[in-house]
Amino acid sequence: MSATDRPDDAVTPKAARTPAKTPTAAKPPPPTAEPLGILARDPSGSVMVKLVRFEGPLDLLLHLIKRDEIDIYDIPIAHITQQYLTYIELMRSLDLDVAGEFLVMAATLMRIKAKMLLPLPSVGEEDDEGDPREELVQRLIEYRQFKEAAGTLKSRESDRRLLFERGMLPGEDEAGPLPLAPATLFDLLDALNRVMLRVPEQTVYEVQGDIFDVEDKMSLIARTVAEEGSISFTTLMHNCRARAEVIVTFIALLELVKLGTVSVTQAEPFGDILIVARTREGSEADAPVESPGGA
Amino acid sequence: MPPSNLQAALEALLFSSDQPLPLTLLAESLDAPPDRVAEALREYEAACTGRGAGVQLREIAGGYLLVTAPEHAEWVGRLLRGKKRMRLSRAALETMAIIAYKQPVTKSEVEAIRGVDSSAVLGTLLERNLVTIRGRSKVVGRPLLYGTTQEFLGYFGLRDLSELPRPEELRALVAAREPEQLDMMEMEAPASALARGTLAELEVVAQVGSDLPFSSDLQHEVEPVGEGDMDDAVAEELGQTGDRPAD
Amino acid sequence: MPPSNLQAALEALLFSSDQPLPLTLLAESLDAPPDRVAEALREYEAACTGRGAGVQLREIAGGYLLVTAPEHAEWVGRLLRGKKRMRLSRAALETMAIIAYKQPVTKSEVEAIRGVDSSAVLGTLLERNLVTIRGRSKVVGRPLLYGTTQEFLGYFGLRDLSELPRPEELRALVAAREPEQLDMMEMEAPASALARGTLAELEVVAQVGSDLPFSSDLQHEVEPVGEGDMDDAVAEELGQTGDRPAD
Repeated sequence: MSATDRPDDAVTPKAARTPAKTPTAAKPPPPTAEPLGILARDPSGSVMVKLVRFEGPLDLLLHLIKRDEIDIYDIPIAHITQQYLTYIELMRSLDLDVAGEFLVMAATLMRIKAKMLLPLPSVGEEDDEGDPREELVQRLIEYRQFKEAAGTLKSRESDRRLLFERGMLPGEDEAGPLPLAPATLFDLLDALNRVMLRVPEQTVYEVQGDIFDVEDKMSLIARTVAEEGSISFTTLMHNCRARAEVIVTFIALLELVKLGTVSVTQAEPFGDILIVARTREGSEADAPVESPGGA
Repeated sequence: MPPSNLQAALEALLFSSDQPLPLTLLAESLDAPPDRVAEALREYEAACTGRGAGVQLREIAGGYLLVTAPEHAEWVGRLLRGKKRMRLSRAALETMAIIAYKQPVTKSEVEAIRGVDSSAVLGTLLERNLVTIRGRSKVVGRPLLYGTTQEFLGYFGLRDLSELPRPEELRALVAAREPEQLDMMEMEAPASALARGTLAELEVVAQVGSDLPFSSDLQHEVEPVGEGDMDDAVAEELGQTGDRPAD
Repeated sequence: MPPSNLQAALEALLFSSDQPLPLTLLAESLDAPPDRVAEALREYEAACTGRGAGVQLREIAGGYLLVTAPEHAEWVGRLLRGKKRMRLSRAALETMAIIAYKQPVTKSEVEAIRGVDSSAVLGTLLERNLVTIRGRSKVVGRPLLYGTTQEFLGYFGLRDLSELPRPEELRALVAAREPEQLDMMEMEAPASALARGTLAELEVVAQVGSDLPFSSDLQHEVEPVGEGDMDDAVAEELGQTGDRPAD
């Protein structure tokens, strides 16, 4: 950002499109070649980059082959390697993670390039390995086939998306989090059981009888829920140091539910139970937990 | 005893289901011989076309499914606004294609073809139930084998796997379709890259102004920049030089 | 601009929803004035009656809803029963998992692991032929021994028991799935009407399996049960005769 603010620095750049001014020896792509990315300044003034995303090294190579109208059976390895490395370098300079697979392929390309430069093996020196590009070409051809298959799947997907089956519900902003089903008393007790199994019965010596106070716990839960929107049952119980505290906390929770201060929800059967603030005009109709009764 | 008005009863059945209904299940439910039901299905399909219905009968995933006609997608889409329908990523489509053609196939076979780790994408497809575990390979390590599901057929609107184009047909199909759409990632250039000037050294086209193709579309579109302007443009964007002074 | 064929588009909208659609919502979605939509609704209703359709338009709860015509209720009912093939409950899956990993196993061993009475669930599994009687144990009381069947393997698409995925394999896959796709995943996955195990079910099975104590303290000497005695033995053990002896 700082660089762009200093027009003094602006002298002729080394754009790949202007090979005459490019001191690097690299062979430029044909003039028809599309760039792998675009640079632009967005209205706010920062420099933005659009970079083509590739699914992997084979995808990148196929793109370069297509772009530069290369015969896949006779790949100019030096050119393609240079182009390939250019992209990797571009990713790196943008601080993007370059996946290991890209680097492995870079090494493969360079190995092939080196082999191509070697004079033909003299008789008996090495078994005739054939064209060092052969294996890569086969991989590219196979990958290309599945890329094409993926393309046909994509168009089938698009076609299918135009067809709606019965019962697609309208609205209710289902893009948001999934609606949570109200948890039942049974779910709560079930969750309590699981917690009780984990919390060992232990004697906490210094503890006075009144340290676990239902009302304290009630205000603690209510405060947490008010401040954070929700707390998970597991987290709540995890903070308990003894079984007595678990039970007191549980009773406090039941009280709060009964008072309508909080409600308990569960995203899926046997999932964690979430304690959330009860909405003001919350529908009394679906009161999630019946009176705690003799709990 | 089959219904007195077989076609109307059939319509009621098709109508009540959001899943493809196999012929056998339809015949069983209607207490009618499968061939009569098959005939009624053909008649019903023709009737839908004939009256210009808003729905049409499709054979999907080994069954019959009533769906809205594609020309009404716009209106239904408006009604269902807010309901996101999933679209598979390119990685997912690639993986899906490999599994569909090579099943049963192991994860490492998929990865060998794609050239990249495919665990995440496979996990997603499994979770979506487009792919399922088919057992284990007998090779060393006995890796899990994957194959496609009924949901796969339903998701892509395929009657059965044989509806997938044969490998040799793929070329022509792909060539006939619109040109390749490139997936672009958009980001802000880090200051370090600008300072190093590495971006300009690569094949990058600079553009100036706010009327940039930096919209949400993912088209690989490049506006021509005059040769003369380009140098200036790149220079301005990158603010670097071949002989930039040390900071 | 409203659709060129308003009535067909209206049919598509009504079809795509299983909730009553208020006139205003229909008009909005169709980009047409409410009175034109109201007219199209009347025409559509008349057309349904006219052609003796299997569905009819109802005005319910302040909206319009397409429902199957009452005279076809019998067939729709049969279809629903036919479709309601097994989707196994979690209790059933747990029980099945224990049996799969520990077979041959007695009912009381299953119950000791699950912590709850499992007679009903076992009865269901036996009835669906996912579980079978393997004989009797030689321990006191000579309880029946249960094991999985071919159908169990078929349900999960497995060739043999060794193909049951190890829990850690499934966990790794599920953990690897792409997080950004998670939120979209749930939406379009309708409960499958197919009598085929889903990955989620398999996951439960594998999960339960992984939690099982894998000591071999459950080795049973197996004694065969005669084919004829089987039903009685099961009835007695699972208390399905109604006069289950007190234990």
